[in-house]
Amino acid sequence: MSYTIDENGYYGSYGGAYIPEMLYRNISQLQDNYLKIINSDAFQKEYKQLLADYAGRPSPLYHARRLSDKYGGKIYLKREDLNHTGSHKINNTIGQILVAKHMNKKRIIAETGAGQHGVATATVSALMGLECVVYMGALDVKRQAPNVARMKMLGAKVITAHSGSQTLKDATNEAIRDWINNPEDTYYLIGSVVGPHPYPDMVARFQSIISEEMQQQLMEKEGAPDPDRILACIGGGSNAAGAFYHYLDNKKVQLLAAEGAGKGITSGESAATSILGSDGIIHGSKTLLMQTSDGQITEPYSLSAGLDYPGIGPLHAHLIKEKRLHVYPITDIEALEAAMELTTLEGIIPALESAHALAILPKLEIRKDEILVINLSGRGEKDMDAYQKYFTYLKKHPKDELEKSFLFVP
Amino acid sequence: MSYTIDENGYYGSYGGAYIPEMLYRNISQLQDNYLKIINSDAFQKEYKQLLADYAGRPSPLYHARRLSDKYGGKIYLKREDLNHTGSHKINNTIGQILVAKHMNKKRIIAETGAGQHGVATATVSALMGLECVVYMGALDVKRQAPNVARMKMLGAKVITAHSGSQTLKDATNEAIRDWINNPEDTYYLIGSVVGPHPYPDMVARFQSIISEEMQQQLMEKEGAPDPDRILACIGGGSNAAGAFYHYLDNKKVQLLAAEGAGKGITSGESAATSILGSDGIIHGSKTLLMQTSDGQITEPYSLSAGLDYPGIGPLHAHLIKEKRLHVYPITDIEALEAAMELTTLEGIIPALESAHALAILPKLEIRKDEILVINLSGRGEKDMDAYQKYFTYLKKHPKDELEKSFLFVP
Amino acid sequence: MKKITQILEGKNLLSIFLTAGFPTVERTIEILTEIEDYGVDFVELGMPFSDPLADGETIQQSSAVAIRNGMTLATYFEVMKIVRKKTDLPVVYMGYLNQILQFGVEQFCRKCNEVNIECLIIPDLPLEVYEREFKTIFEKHELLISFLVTPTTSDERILKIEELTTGFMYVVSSSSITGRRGKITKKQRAHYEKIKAMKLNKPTMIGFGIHDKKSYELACQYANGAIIGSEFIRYVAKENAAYFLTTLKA
Amino acid sequence: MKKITQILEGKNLLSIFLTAGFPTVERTIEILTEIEDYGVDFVELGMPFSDPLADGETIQQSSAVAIRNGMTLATYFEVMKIVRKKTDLPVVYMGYLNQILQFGVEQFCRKCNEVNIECLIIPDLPLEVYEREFKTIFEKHELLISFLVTPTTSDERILKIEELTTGFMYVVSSSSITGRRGKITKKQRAHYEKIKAMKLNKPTMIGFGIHDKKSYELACQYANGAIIGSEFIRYVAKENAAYFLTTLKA
Ligand SMILES: Cc1ncc(COP(=O)(O)O)c(C=O)c1O
Ligand SMILES: Cc1ncc(COP(=O)(O)O)c(C=O)c1O
Repeated sequence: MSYTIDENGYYGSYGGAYIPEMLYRNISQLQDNYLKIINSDAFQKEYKQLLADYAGRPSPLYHARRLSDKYGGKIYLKREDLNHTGSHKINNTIGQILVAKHMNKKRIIAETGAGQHGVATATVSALMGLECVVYMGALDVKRQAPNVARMKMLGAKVITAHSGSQTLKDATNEAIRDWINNPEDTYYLIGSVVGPHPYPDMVARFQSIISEEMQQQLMEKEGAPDPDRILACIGGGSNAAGAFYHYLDNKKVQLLAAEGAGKGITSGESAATSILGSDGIIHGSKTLLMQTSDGQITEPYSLSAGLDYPGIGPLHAHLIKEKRLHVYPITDIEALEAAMELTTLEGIIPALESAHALAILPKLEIRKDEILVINLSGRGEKDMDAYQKYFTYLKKHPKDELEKSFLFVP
Repeated sequence: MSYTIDENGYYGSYGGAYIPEMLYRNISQLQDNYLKIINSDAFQKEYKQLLADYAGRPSPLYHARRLSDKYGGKIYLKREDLNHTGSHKINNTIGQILVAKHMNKKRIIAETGAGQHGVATATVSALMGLECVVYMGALDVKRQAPNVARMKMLGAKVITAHSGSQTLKDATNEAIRDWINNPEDTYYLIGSVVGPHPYPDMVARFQSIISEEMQQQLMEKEGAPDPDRILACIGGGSNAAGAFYHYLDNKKVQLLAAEGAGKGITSGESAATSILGSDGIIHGSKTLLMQTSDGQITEPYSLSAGLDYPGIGPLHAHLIKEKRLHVYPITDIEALEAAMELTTLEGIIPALESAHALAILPKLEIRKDEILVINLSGRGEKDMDAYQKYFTYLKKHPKDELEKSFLFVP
Repeated sequence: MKKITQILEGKNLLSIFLTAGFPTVERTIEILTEIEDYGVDFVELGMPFSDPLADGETIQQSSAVAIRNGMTLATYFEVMKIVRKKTDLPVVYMGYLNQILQFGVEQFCRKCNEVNIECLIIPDLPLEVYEREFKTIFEKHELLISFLVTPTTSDERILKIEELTTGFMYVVSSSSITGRRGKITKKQRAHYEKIKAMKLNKPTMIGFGIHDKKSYELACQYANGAIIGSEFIRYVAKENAAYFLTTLKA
Repeated sequence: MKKITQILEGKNLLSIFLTAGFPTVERTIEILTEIEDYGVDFVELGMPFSDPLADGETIQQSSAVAIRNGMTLATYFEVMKIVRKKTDLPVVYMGYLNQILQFGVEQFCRKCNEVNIECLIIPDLPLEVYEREFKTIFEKHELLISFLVTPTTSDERILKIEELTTGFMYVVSSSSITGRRGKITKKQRAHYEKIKAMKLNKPTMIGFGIHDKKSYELACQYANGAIIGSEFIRYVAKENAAYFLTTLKA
């Protein structure tokens, strides 16, 4: 069993490149060249240097004592929240902007949900002096306003997608359409392990620095590179892919992921792809996705813009099928609670996405001598609005424990 | 000539502890014990570990190529913006919270201007499970709203100071009054190199990690530990003190600082202490401060909440007197322009405070082979409101070059 | 020989694209039964998809309306059944791959046979995947397939597409999604000329951006005919489709 | 012997604190000239400061008003000049160090002598700095000095303060800034008792939080008298100061 892509870009039966002919040339150029480019010494040198000096890597592996005291075991947080621009997304955008430069592209486009990938893309575009256009769903423009302001200041043009659920899925559609319309000079800088081959593999490679560092850091701190479990959230799945990457073939390490269950998996308002999804094609990739019996893609819901996506990367679909990965659906409220908890116990305000990974903890039985690593994919500044609203709600309704999920309107 | 304090806590003629008797016991306890505590092995181990794993140190020394291309020389940015909570302030709060714990204090109070010190204090208080109260001027509560939300989520109580100019000076007054009212269990965690001895020295020591790392990083990158010039902004002066610390006695390294000139040094609305100030006493320390001929402290003004302070740390007053430090008054508009420039050239949105340091660049003649280090004290998320307003203003008034400082109303 | 194949031997062909279920299911049936009278040689009947990657706003919006009207693949075939009672106008199926997969490829093919759909266009089914996974089954059910050729398609690849094409080669007029209007540019014309000069062995139809008599006639000089999609739908929306068709060959 | 020194030998002394220039300069002059008639033994006349660290809201606000009224150290001495034409009531200077530094210490001392200010309270001038830098010059000008003693002041330090005190020992009633109201607590009483038990060789006055007859009389049991500050200012603000003073010794 292997968890790497085959020569056609499939993880088992998932992946591939289901793209219209208009994208064929760009995609096949990328397929043919990405490994050559990123494995070159010149590339690796520049990439590693920017990761270190610009993005601030390595990100620390922090032993969260008070969180460990509460849940048992020894809980480490992989601090992607400390990266430049505030999330793991920068690992990938630094990689891909260098690929774009190697391919002589002059214009960068991207989709974004939480805005973190948009900010990270606008950031590296500014760094390289390239034009940048970011597509973002209208709902996300509203709920992640601080990131919209950042993108604009960075010189990016932010185009609002008004179709569908006005979230990440629709922003991605618009970005793909832009690429169709601009086949010559434009590079599409995808933000997660989704989309047509080679994106899932390329993005996973750029994010694999997370588990590469984890191995070294655990070696230093614990004398052995393997934790017992790794926890991460999954929107498209890039931070999880990065956190799992070097452990995929190492079965002793359990892999756990959180997905956005919104108001609950039976509520009709969720983004719990692993449970509600079935095989299909979304954004050029065969994978698990939420869809009607007739094959229309369902409009997802999660309070967390970065998880509000009806699909999942093909690697993760494969891992789930092979039972290598266990996925926990996490509701909005569970995530909000977990965010509050990390904040008051450890003084770290997590991104709402990352809070989903934290919210797995209360669902686990943890042995005393166990080592867990939670990939803290981003910081929570962009989510202060939602946090403040929940905070205010809790102050007013301290007793409504069971009703919260219905009563709290963000 | 020496730039360290004497046995009474003075840098030359500046410093000391001009405090009411009500604070005597607490201050003298601190004076008698701080060096013993912070020089102990146990303390250093915990401090260094938290700096690394929690705050994310070392902060990178980033060679800003496009900025260097524009201004000449080789410009490095010391990336304090990448620290946990987004500025250099965390270096000091980690140090002092450990001091507070060693002294068995249960309650932490702090003043804050930009909110970065307040957030950093609320953060370490949460980490240690200690009660935290932060005083903040009413104007700053308004203009740095994102940080107020963060402090509250971190469990801190934010108390608005309505007196005076409703800024940092007044918040500091209120914090000192709180300490007078709570002499037993409370630790006053000052955020800059200001206040009565031993605070200026203690805070400078905790921030000195900045120049300690700079020496090592320059050694690695340039083969020699000394830059030609170091640039930093000064509110109270802690990030500058940290950036200068290990170079103070090394005269080959020029030290440059920026202070908030608001609408201009002759406008009556500024915080340019080095130019407009004279010797006096503020917040328990003899130093340079802006005051009337009658000894009333002037209400300062800078768009940047962190620089909006009528005093300056006694170390800096001494360095200025000894001509070891050259200070540049930087107007709001100059700082805003510098912030826009760094953002679009390097993909880094600086804090408005740090932007003042960047704004020194156009005022310098820079030799080609020169090495400059700019201490990028914090990130700009907290300032997006001001940046957006300026951005919008510029779009509407592209021609008003000379009039900007009068017409732009933040 | 299939009827569509016969027709594709002709010249100055006029084909229109229509979103099934837009603006209503009834209207789709009406249009399909009447359209032959307006000189339309064959129709591409689009199965509406929630996320049509290659389509511009007009088709996106017509698809959203059609889905809201309850259009499913099952309904699609019901519509065709009714239509087939009245006309044997050639209808080409156009739709994204996901819905075919959900419906089941085998069953999809059988249903196409039942309602005499002879040819398919599946924009997100690339040549290579077709060859590897779908060719055999489509051939078994005698379903023809048409592939897109775009300005970015290399000559080598055009030849490969020619080889695999069993319906017609859908020459995409410019590098863009559907629905762009505006004059046909020099660049587009060069693209037309290049395709013509290749003297391909399969019928060619030019589509994307054909929106009036002029652009239609120009396309006909270089290919067997042209396909009008978004513009036709705009007229359908305005309830003015019949008038529009009369202007094309006037 | 200075007049203030004579008075401080007494018992049940009543002193009030007044912000110079509050609510107006004229009113300050009036109060100072009339107050002896209400049984006040001496006055602390506060020089308003922009940033009075040890003071609560009442004194902060009265200071802000006074500064707005144009009160400067020069005006302060002018006020005293006028007052001195009508009364030789002992007036203690109370103010923060910064203003004295700006005015010039020498000149400040001379001015105090001119208007017969015999004693100083400078809350942010610590004992050690006084000894090192100010003792000689104050002594040269025969200015007395009073230091604060708080509940957190150690016994050893109290003895040192006793030694350096030339005016009186200002016993701060509780660990707090000025202006707190509320009943005198057990803890405060214990602090009073401790101070009394030390049988100090210098006069003592209790201040901070003394706000009515009861708290005043209690303080008098343990010290030479008491100082009323914020509460007096509140009554001044309400133009009811005379009435308030009559209630204290009624
Ligand atoms: C902080 C953070 N975490 C996680 C995600 C989800 O993306 P992915 O699953 O690709 O890591 C996002 C997406 O925006 C994000 O901003
Ligand atoms: C980012 C940043 N830089 C600089 C300062 C100024 O403080 P200091 O002069 O102590 O470094 C502040 C204060 O809030 C700040 O937040």
